Amino acid sequence: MADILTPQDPSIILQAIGISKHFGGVQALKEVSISACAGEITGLIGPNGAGKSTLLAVLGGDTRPDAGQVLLAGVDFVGQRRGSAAQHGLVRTFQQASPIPNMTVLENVMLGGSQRIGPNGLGVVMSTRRLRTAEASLRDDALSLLAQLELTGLENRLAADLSFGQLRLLEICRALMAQPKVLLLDEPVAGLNSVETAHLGQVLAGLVDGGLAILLVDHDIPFMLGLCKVVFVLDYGEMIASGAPEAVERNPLVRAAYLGDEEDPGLSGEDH
Amino acid sequence: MMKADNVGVHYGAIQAVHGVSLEIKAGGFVLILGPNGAGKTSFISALAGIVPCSAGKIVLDGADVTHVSATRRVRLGVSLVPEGRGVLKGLSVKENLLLGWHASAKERRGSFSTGLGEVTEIFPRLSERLEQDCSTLSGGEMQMLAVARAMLARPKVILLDEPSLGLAPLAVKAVYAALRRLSELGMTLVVVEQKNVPITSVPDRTLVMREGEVLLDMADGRPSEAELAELYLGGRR
Amino acid sequence: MLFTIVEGISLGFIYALVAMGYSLIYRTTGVVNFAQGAFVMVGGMATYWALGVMHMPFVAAVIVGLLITALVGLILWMALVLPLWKRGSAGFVVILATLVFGDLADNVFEKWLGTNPESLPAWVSGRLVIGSFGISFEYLVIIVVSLIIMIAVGLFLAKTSTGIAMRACAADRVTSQLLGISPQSVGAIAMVSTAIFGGLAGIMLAPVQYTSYSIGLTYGIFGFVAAIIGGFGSLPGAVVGGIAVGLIESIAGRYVSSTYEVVIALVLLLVLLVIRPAGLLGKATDI
Amino acid sequence: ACGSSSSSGTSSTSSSKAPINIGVAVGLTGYLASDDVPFSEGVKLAAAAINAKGGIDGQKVNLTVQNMDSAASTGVTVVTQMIDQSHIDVLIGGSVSAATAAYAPILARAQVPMVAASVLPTDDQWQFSTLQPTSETNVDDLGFVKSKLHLTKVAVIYSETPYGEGAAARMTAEAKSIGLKVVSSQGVLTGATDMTPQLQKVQSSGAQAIVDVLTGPVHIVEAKDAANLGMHIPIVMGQDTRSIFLQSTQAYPNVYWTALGAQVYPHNSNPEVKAANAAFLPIYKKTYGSAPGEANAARGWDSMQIIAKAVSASKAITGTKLDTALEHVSYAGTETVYNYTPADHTGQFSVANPLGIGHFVGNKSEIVYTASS
Amino acid sequence: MTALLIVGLPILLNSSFWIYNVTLISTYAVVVIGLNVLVGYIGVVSFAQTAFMAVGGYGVAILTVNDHWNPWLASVVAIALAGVLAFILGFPLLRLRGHYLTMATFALAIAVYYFVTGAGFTGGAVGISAVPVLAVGSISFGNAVPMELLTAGVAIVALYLVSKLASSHIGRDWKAIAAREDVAVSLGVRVVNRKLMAFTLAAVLGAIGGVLYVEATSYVSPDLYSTTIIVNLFVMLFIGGRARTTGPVIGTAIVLVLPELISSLSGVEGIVFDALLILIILFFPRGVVGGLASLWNLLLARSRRHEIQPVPQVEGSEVISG
Ligand SMILES: Nc1ncnc2c1ncn2[C@@H]1O[C@H](COP(=O)(O)OP(=O)(O)OP(=O)(O)O)[C@@H](O)[C@H]1O
Ligand SMILES: Nc1ncnc2c1ncn2[C@@H]1O[C@H](COP(=O)(O)OP(=O)(O)OP(=O)(O)O)[C@@H](O)[C@H]1O
Ligand SMILES: [Mg+2]
Ligand SMILES: [Mg+2]
Repeated sequence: MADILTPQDPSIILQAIGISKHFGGVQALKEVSISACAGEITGLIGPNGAGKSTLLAVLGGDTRPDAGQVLLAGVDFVGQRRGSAAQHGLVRTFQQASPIPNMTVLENVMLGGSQRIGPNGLGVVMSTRRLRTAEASLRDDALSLLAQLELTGLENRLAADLSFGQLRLLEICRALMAQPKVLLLDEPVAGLNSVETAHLGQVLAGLVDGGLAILLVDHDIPFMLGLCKVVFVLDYGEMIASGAPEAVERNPLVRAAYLGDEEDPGLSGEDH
Repeated sequence: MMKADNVGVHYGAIQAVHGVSLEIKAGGFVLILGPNGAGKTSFISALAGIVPCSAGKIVLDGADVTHVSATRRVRLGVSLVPEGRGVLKGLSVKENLLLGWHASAKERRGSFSTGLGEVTEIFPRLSERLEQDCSTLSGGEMQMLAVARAMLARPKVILLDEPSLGLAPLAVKAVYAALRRLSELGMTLVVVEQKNVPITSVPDRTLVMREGEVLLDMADGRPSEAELAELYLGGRR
Repeated sequence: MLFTIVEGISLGFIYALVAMGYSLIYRTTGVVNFAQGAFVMVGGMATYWALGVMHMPFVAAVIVGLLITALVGLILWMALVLPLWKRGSAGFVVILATLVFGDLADNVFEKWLGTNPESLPAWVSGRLVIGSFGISFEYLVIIVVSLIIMIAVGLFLAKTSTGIAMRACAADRVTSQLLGISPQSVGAIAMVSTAIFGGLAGIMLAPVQYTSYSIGLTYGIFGFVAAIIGGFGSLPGAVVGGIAVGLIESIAGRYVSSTYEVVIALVLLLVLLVIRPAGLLGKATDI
Repeated sequence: ACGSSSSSGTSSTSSSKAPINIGVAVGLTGYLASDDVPFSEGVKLAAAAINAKGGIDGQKVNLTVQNMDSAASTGVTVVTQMIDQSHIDVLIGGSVSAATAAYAPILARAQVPMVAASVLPTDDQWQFSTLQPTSETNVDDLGFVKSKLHLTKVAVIYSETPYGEGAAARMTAEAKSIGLKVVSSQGVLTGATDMTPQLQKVQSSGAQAIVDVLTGPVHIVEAKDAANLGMHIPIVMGQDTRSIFLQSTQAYPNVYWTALGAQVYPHNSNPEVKAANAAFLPIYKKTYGSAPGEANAARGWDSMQIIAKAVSASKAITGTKLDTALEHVSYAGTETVYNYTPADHTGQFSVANPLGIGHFVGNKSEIVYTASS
Repeated sequence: MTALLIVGLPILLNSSFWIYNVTLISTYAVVVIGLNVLVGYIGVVSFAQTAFMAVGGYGVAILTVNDHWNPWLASVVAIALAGVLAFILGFPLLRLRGHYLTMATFALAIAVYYFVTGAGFTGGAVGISAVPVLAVGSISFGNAVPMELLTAGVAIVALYLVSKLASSHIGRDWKAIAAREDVAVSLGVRVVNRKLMAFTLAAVLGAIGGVLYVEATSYVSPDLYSTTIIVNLFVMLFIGGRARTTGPVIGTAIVLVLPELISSLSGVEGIVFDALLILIILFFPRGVVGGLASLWNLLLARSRRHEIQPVPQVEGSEVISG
């Protein structure tokens, strides 16, 4: 059913083939295949409990699938050490916002760039020049990212004191700080208002222009359809459709399982 | 039946809510909108009693409940569906629902199985997951559980903090359809949202908040998407 | 061999009783209470006071002993854990506070009743003799009481709405408040019951060993080891863990070296944890 | 749970001489608290008695009691503090041998003599002991097993402390010389709460009696575990308090115990020792009633009296002079007669064994054997 | 500056008691500074610190007394041994989480305690005495003043080192691991590496403290590494203030000196000491240093609203309880 892009496509950077995963009696994913290309936003939608977050966890290397392969730039890293995904340039955000509560906003963002500096404990103790400049450039990058997502002014607040929406933005900042090749975003606009949603959309679009691949999960349909080049649809752990957004939106299976039958899903509609 | 009078909320030195007043009529439907950090959660939490008011007072059925604990307010008929769903790790879905049912005053609650039947009809997904540890539910499933749990408490006022958050379009419709039914049954609803949602009934009161203050207080209706964007944008520093 | 095993098991049940205390308070409040050992001491010493100093009848003395232990538990809750809890203190601060409280209890009882070890009379007399091997009925009492408590508490937590409410508190206090549960009183109930279990362990322990102001630490530690081995928070786990510790200790002591029995027991524990990082009956998600 | 101190003795009397500062380092808590608490009480009683008579030749006694928690590390801190802060002239040490060993070099460096109730680590001129050398105890216990119980195969159970390990070694050696055979020798950690493994090994070794060199609550554990194992052989217990012996006997009737001077009283074979007890025990009873620690208190009393004797002999309260005087003290105490010489810092080598073997019948204790009888 | 005063004053006053106390405080402070890296910053609640102290302490005692090594060489070898052991043991141990890790390290510490009590070459319960002292030329560290200067110097270096690390990107990783290990992993923080390094660093500092103590007292015995000491190390850290640079030193000083100050309360000083600790925990839940810091912040903000307590807020890494 799913018309996967051919693996030969050179712009494919992330590819998952035949992923299955079950929890006890729940088959969360059933032979799911998906791919994402550099310079594109790929969408993943589906009803609640369809297995989207589980798939992201598998792609991010946090959950080990029962079967299947995950290729990142051609390298299979299923079963590798935890965290190796990030070192290969794949970073994800969580569906439940996950700041480090006792660190400031700025520190949270700078944390994202941690692996850019490397271990170098000795350098720290000697306080080498190289390290100091690295740290300073990290700080500059972090501040400009915060500005980009309009969080300027909050950098010295403790992350624990932010509101829900602010946390989501912070989390995206932090992920970008790692300068990933692939970014997995789990419901980034849940909890953002329409203005911020639109703004974030622009930011993301700008990022992929720079060659990043984004795999996006969200329930905000206009947002998704407007941004994504390709959309995959999961239902009960199975891929029920994929392709261009317009085609997916018209797909009767998708309408039945996810969007509802009325023409206007009424998400941004007005009732009076 | 519930009244907030000049309510303020502080977190240490940060003031999140500046003197917000709101009168909620029995059986009414209040919608509170606002961008991030507007203080919506803080305000609704103060109504539920999980955050202390630093100023003003809260009256329920004519009695001052400003200093009544959240635990007692539940018995008095105020239920909150918190932001972030209040997941009780280690408890099954069914146990969650049982607690919700147990929280209601004896005279108001029917039998647990009837209540369970009602909510699983609205959220069939939950009936497939009754024995699952609720911390392993998907995000949307958790949200359904949280709403269902509050409904089982048969409150007089149900406060919902962004109930559509993370729900699939169909599920959002299901939740709002359910809320509408509750409203028709005479339950008072206070809903916090950021975006406009598919509400088929017209709220009899809409507040738009920003930076802890009320920007717009509108009776019988709500602002259009464009008006809302205007208000939010105007609020940005 | 058979005797060594039975001996290890009965010893294990003493640890199990203490381990269940740890698990109960943890399951219901999320608190790791290191004053658990102190309850064992208070139970034994307070009963000794009622019996040996005040010359009360046995049953009355046991009741008084348990009441005093419950009171100590309540004080611990009201004066120490609750204020820290309300403030949302990190778990480790609470642990430290309970540790210090345990030491304080030791010091108070040392001042009050002195440093002499004391015994309590047996609950039942006689020995069960089967063939060539025999064991005091007192050990059987410990086994039976522990099992009854385990089953009763387990059922209570799983089936009654109060039990479920208690577990809800451990998971998320704010949400449980929203469900009309008062974390304060749930915690108080949990702490007092834990205190009573600990006290009961101390009272049953005194006839087969002894009681003294300083007995708490040993049982606190080995009860904790048992709770961890079994899987922290699990009641059956506490019993399994207790038996495991008892068996390892008695078998190592008998067949390997009594000097190194504790070392052996602990090294085995380390190995076990490396193989099963969540204990015998714990789930990986509980970590 | 660290150091504590208290001072007793007053300076209000007319005496113009400087008081003698005596430090007392004892385990008021920890595994030997049941020995050291009464021990320190005995020291205090003696100091009070001496001061009530106007001091030692007019020199008041000023006590500084510090708790070292039965731990060597705390002992080092506490003794360092007493030397520097309280300027002690002499130290009375408690029964924790490891602690004695730990601070012995510090005292030697500061030239402060010590009279300890434990075994001594080295042959240092500054250290004296009031504890019966292990050989004494052993001969007594083994002699009892041999000549009273008429048994030949014994098991030795010892605590894993300097005292216990030393005693077990001596005992095994000496058993042979009196025609006994040690068939099993088992160590027990201090603070143990289970002794079944050791007792099982004893059982399977075919021992006809157990002789132990344990102290403290482990005695009770030993008796109860033996009862639970269904054992019947006699257990001859090492030095301890009456209360612990009584509780042990209640669990396991076949218990005999090593009785110290005050516990042997009034059956002491040496009339001088008997007289010393006759003087001391009423004083103890007056303050502590029927508290079970009289034997350890008596040793504390003796320690104080030995120092008093040395002070009045040398007219010195400090340093080498006092130390030399201690090396020549001869004193009939409640435990025994102490005849210190430069070569014998236990004072026991030339003295008849003062110990006895006790046994409880119901709540009444009786002395069933004395070595010299 | 303050450090200079604290170290210098006892010497000026010529109070051997205070010189000894500063030595003792510095010695334990080194151990607690190590513990702070683990418990305070990276959120690894390890009780194994006394085990590594024992490796240091017994290492130097055995190598010098039994094998007649030069004390300096023995010290370095003992400390290095502790580091290597920590590195090797860290691999399996650090896989464990939460209470289970705590328990495993606790087991390690008690096992070491019972082992040195039972073993022959460690001198059993008696321990080893007359450990040769360190010396440089004619300066013998057997004398109180040089020893005080040595230990204080080591403590200051350790303090500087750890504070430097804590304020760097490494410290940021530490805090992130403490609060949300999964998040740190997802951001590419080398969690295993960081934990292992922190564990080794703590062990080395523990061993240095162990060596210094034995060198200062010329004596080693099992009870230096008993459960009481383990608990005391934690009390020192928490009373002082976790994840605070100076917390370990202040805490160590309080725990070691407070008993002396109240030692005139004959008989009840244990009770009073515990009660004081409880009061500190209640009123300064983030330790004395943390408490003073937030008091200072409040003054700075001139806020009079601090009495309002918001919803239970994370006060630090939820290390142990959920
Ligand atoms: N540990 C687990 N144990 C049992 N079931 C689980 C576990 N984790 C996830 N599930 C189930 O797997 C299914 C897929 O969950 P997942 O979180 O991937 O859904 P989702 O598509 O992200 O949904 P949502 O849009 O609501 O976030 C759900 O039904 C969930 O209940
Ligand atoms: N516990 C807290 N401590 C300190 N400040 C807080 C705390 N909770 C919220 N705040 C601050 O109070 C303000 C209002 O927050 P609140 O959560 O009420 O906003 P909200 O309208 O619900 O936003 P959102 O739509 O993003 O959830 C924000 O600036 C936030 O940073
Ligand atoms: Mg999801
Ligand atoms: Mg909110």
